[in-house]
Amino acid sequence: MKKMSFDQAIESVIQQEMINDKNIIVMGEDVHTIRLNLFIQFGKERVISTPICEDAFLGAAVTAAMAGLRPIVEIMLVDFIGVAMDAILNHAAKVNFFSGNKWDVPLVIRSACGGGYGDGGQHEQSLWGWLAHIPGISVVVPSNPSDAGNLMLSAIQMNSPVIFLEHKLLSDLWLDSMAYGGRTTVNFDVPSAGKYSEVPTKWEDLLVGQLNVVKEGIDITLVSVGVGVHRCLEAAEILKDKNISCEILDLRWISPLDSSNIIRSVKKTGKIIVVDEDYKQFGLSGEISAILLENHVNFKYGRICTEGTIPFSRKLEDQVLPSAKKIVEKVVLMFEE
Amino acid sequence: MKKMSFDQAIESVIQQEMINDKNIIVMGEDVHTIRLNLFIQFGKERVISTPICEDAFLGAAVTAAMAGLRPIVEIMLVDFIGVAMDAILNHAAKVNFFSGNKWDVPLVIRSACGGGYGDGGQHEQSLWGWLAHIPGISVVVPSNPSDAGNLMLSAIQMNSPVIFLEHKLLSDLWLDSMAYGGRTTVNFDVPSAGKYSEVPTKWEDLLVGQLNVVKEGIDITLVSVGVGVHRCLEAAEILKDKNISCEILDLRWISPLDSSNIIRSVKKTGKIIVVDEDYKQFGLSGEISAILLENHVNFKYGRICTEGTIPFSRKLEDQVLPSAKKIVEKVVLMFEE
Amino acid sequence: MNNEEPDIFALYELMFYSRRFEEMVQELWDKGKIFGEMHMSLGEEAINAGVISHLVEGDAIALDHRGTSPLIMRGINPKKLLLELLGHPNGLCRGNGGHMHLFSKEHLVASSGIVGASGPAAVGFALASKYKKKQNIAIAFFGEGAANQSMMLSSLNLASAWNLPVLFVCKDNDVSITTPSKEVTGGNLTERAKSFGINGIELNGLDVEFVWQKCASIIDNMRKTMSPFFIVAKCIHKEGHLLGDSILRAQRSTIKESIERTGPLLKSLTRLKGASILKRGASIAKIMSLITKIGDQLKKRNDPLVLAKNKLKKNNEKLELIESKVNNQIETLIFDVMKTIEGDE
Amino acid sequence: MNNEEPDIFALYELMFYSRRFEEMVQELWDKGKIFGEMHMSLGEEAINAGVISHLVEGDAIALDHRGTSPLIMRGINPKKLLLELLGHPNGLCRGNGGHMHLFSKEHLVASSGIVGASGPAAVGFALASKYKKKQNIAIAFFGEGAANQSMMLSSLNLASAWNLPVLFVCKDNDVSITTPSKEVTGGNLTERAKSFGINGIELNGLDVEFVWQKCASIIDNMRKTMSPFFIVAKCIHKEGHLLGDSILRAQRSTIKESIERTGPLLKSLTRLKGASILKRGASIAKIMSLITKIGDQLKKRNDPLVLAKNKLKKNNEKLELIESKVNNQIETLIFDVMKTIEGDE
Ligand SMILES: Cc1ncc(C[n+]2csc(CCOP(=O)(O)OP(=O)(O)O)c2C)c(N)n1
Ligand SMILES: Cc1ncc(C[n+]2csc(CCOP(=O)(O)OP(=O)(O)O)c2C)c(N)n1
Ligand SMILES: [Mg+2]
Ligand SMILES: [Mg+2]
Repeated sequence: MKKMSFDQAIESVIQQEMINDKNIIVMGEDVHTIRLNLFIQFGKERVISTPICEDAFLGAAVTAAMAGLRPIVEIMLVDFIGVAMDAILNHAAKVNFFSGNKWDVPLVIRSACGGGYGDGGQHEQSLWGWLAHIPGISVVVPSNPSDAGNLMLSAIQMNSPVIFLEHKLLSDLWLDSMAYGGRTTVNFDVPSAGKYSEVPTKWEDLLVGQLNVVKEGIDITLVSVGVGVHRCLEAAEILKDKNISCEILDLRWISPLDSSNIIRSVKKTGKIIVVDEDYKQFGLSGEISAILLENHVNFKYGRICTEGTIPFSRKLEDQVLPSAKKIVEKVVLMFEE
Repeated sequence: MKKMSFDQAIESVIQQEMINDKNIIVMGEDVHTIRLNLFIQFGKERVISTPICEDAFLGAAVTAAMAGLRPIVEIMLVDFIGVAMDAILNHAAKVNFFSGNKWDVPLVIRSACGGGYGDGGQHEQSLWGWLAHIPGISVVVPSNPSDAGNLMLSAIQMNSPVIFLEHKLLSDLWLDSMAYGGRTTVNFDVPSAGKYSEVPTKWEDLLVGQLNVVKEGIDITLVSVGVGVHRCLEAAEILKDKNISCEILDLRWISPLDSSNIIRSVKKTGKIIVVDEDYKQFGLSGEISAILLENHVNFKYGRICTEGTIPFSRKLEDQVLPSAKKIVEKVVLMFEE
Repeated sequence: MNNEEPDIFALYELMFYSRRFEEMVQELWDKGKIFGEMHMSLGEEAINAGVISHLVEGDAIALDHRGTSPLIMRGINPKKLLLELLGHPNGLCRGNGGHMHLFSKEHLVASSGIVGASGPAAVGFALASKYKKKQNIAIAFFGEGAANQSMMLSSLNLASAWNLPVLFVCKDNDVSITTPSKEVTGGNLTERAKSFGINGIELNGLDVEFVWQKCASIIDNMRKTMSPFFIVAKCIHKEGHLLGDSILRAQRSTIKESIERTGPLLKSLTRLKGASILKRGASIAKIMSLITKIGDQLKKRNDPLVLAKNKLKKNNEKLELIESKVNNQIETLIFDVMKTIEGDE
Repeated sequence: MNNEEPDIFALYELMFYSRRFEEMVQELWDKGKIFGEMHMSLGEEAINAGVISHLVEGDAIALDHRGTSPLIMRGINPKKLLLELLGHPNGLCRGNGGHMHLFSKEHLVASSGIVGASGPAAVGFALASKYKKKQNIAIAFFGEGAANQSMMLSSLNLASAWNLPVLFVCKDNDVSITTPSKEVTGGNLTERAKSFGINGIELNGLDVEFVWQKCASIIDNMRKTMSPFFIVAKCIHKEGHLLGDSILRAQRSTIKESIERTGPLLKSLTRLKGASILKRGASIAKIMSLITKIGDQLKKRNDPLVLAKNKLKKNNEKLELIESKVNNQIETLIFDVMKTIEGDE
């Protein structure tokens, strides 16, 4: 089977779709170098480097989409999305509804997210649960090359706005440019299967909002996205030795959320731990618990999330981000209760 | 006892504190007329009308606060906060942490919020649960004049950023200027005790993060904020006739959330319904369920929230916003299950 | 198109229709049939007509909170528009949008209640047009207050750097809600546009003939060069910021009401602590002058319809014909709309 | 202060200290002792020194992502700064902030990694200063790329409309990351400032003496009038955008590496569908010229330290004394810091 890196997979889909559909354009800061291959293949009319004004160019992309283009807009890091928030909250997310469902906004917003490489609290946020609070947009977070490609295909083909978040630990491009920079003296906890692994021979438009059961199990359900999925896998290996069988769900879509498959799994295991690199409060982890309760599931619940602003110091950072170790401890504790 | 309107209560506290502390300034669009009394009493140096550029003037307020002022910044409607989101997400909320907890940002952000008067989806959002996702800021939502005054006092005296949200149905100023406009031909479901009622003779700095048990009860806990609290009270009256005794919690603070008092109440009643005018998903209602589960409470759970973009049509709007009727139905259903 | 003469009767008809339509809206609002805020275009019809009558199919418009009149002039079905303002399911946006969130896909018209958002929106429309190698332009309508909004400023930069056919139309009524824009605006708006590399002019936005003529060559040229342009056009808002404007209410109020209104004012004037009495006097003076100023602006001689009508008086017969035609249309419309609404009840 | 002559030896010492400090940071970064991104001020020392040496107590600075050198020059404890970059609990911000989020309350210095945020930040500092009736000014440091950020533009308006003592210092190295700023910038930056009502000049930011002199009168005047000013100062970035800059790596790479890098390039050149081969050639040419251009800029003759040193050669002895003093300080510092760190382990 073919293998690809996370970045290559995404690029390969965008390339394929840009050939298929002339209305797809790529916009963002430095895309002529960040997406060098696309730039060379499709030229500066379709791979458009912007000035640094996220509010204005994302706002422009919304109407460009309304006028028939299908923009893929890059907000380098999701942390910078605050600058462009009005375009998302009050425009991209609402135009279809406001127009009486007559006008679509086929827009993909691509951003790098996540921490674990020492860049500090304004550059390592996840924010997916935050973004998903806004009705009218979808939020998707792939955890491996195959999903990354397939999900980008789904995102591109949707007629409504999708925020597509790429964890930096999975992305060669971002990790190389922001953290390694040609040196071999640092090392980060990069999940290798998330960074480089098998991809399908043909990209397939994955069902919108469908989670992936990464590993079946019977004792407890671990729910996560992005790098967190790999932390769960690592923890599950350790827990196997303690005779605890974990079921691991990779949500892929934060919004829409695959409620029925979460419910199905937790009905089976009776226990759930949400592993979420986004901030704990008022986010993904809470939403999942509410959905289970609304559906009358009986279960034990725990969550491992980022609880405050992410510190710069690697040591401190490791203490605040979810890790396999924390997952193991929490699971064991839950079984002791 | 003295009675005041919701707006008067807030203004009275700000006036008192501006006399006490010369470092307090008021900033925002049109504050020379919107806060006419303060403008006349304190002059244009302290009540500063801004151009329409929320990102820039809120960003400026953050450093003004760092340099020793105590700005009360008005973002007219909370819907417009998207424009200024970076200043909140990456600056106001993070400076204290980034500085190693050495530098405070004593900043109050005041915004009108909420719907029920026919202004449409870009002008009637609540967003409190969304804002509370961000670590490093507090979010407060008073439901009556007495709390409004006391909580504004607490907000002003805190040394960290507070977002202070005023529901338009409680505010004469906003309702008069945006909806009534001198006509007597429209009517909105304004909770009278929320709009105008008794206030203490001396404003007291309420404990940060402490909820208010508005009504004690034994059968079910209703949790809400702002106008929602009054909807709960109305529902409780009806439910009394059905022999259901509701305990009603007015959170007042979304963040920090008064977990222990929520837990205490639900341990007693074994049932909770969250009534939240903010969007349902990934917000306040989910967070409350997670906290209860984390604390091993056994309970039935339901929520009544706004599920999508708020429609302009009054008829449709009434269908999507929480109401006493919806609460009664949901409670009854929960007792039938 | 450059040398064409404006059909001033046609322009007057557009303006008059818009005026009558909005007066009807105002009545419905007064009667409580329309909820929430309502911002009128009364007083800026000359700008709207002078710009919009040059548009062709495929041109796009990004609107701010004063969208009714531009939509009418652009040819949106007035019944659908009115039903929308009334929150009816057969409205332009099925009652979902309402007066600040009006959209028509077939006309490429988008609105936003977020001040300044029409800048980036027009840039996006223009980008799509240029990308598709069309000769269509995009209009951004906004107020002089919005000209200070951050994203509006950088949309000037985008339009210039990408050389996009955006016509920025700043409707300058000197005030945003109650803030005299001069007091919060550094420098000069056309200079700003120029400093971003965009050509700009100031216009008297009360004179429809003049606006039309200027825009004829501007827009003609834009289609050829597919590049941006910036207009600041002076205008007024006859009903103040929105229907029920509290400053206008103060201005219009009877003596009893004005005592009620000045009561609290005097209280804050004499409260013990705070700024010096001198300063307080200055503040009061400022507010009073604001009230007077806004009231003054709204004198008849500043009404673009009165101005246009004066020019047309030589052919009074035709004028009357137009007016009665429009009045009939409006009457039919309101009758029709009311029937639709009552049909539901 | 206007007529004062610059103490060019003192300026050189500031610059040299900053240079040596950053070189040490670079080494630590290369060794993997510092994580994440690292943006250097190497090449903009003349601007930093020429501006900052005029500051007095109570003046404030809003920094962008290149904060190390300004902090050093402003007198922040270098040991604390270095410990912060190393993520140490005794660091300036207890290891919470890191290199893009450096804060010193006592010096009124705030940083932000959000491009353009230093504009509003400086406005807020200046507002507080003016409100408190001080004569202190606030500096906004930012790049020419940030000059297009929306909030930066409206912070010009705020500073002008409120007449606040903000010195906007745009460090213009022609490029933001890999985007030639000319290609995304409409008009001209000093013209922009002027159109907002702010006086502005362009400076050669490589010549510290010149920058110092110009700033002497500018800042002096700002303290008197308490009003804003705008500077665009040309500079370079010797290490590209950040340490490990991939374009510089491409430029510096051996043949083997460059084949590895051009491999994918050639692939996208010859992929079947997409733009015409001619267009693709143009794209490649653009990238190649970018690489060369960025490399070219970094020639020695553009190094502000080399420039300053040339002027000082007449007094070589004093120069050597300064350099060896600084070298000693840096050595002591690194020794001290390493001891602190190892002490923990
Ligand atoms: C981002 C944002 N901030 C504030 C408002 C509130 N608001 C609505 S209209 C308006 C004034 C706009 O002034 P101007 O642009 O001059 O337009 P005018 O109303 O005078 O036509 C303001 C502040 C808003 N809708 N959006
Ligand atoms: C809002 C935001 N957008 C994008 C970035 C990513 N970014 C960091 S530095 C930079 C380039 C800044 O260019 P310029 O202002 O010219 O400064 P220089 O790096 O050249 O000194 C960009 C785009 C960011 N940090 N913040
Ligand atoms: Mg105006
Ligand atoms: Mg630069």
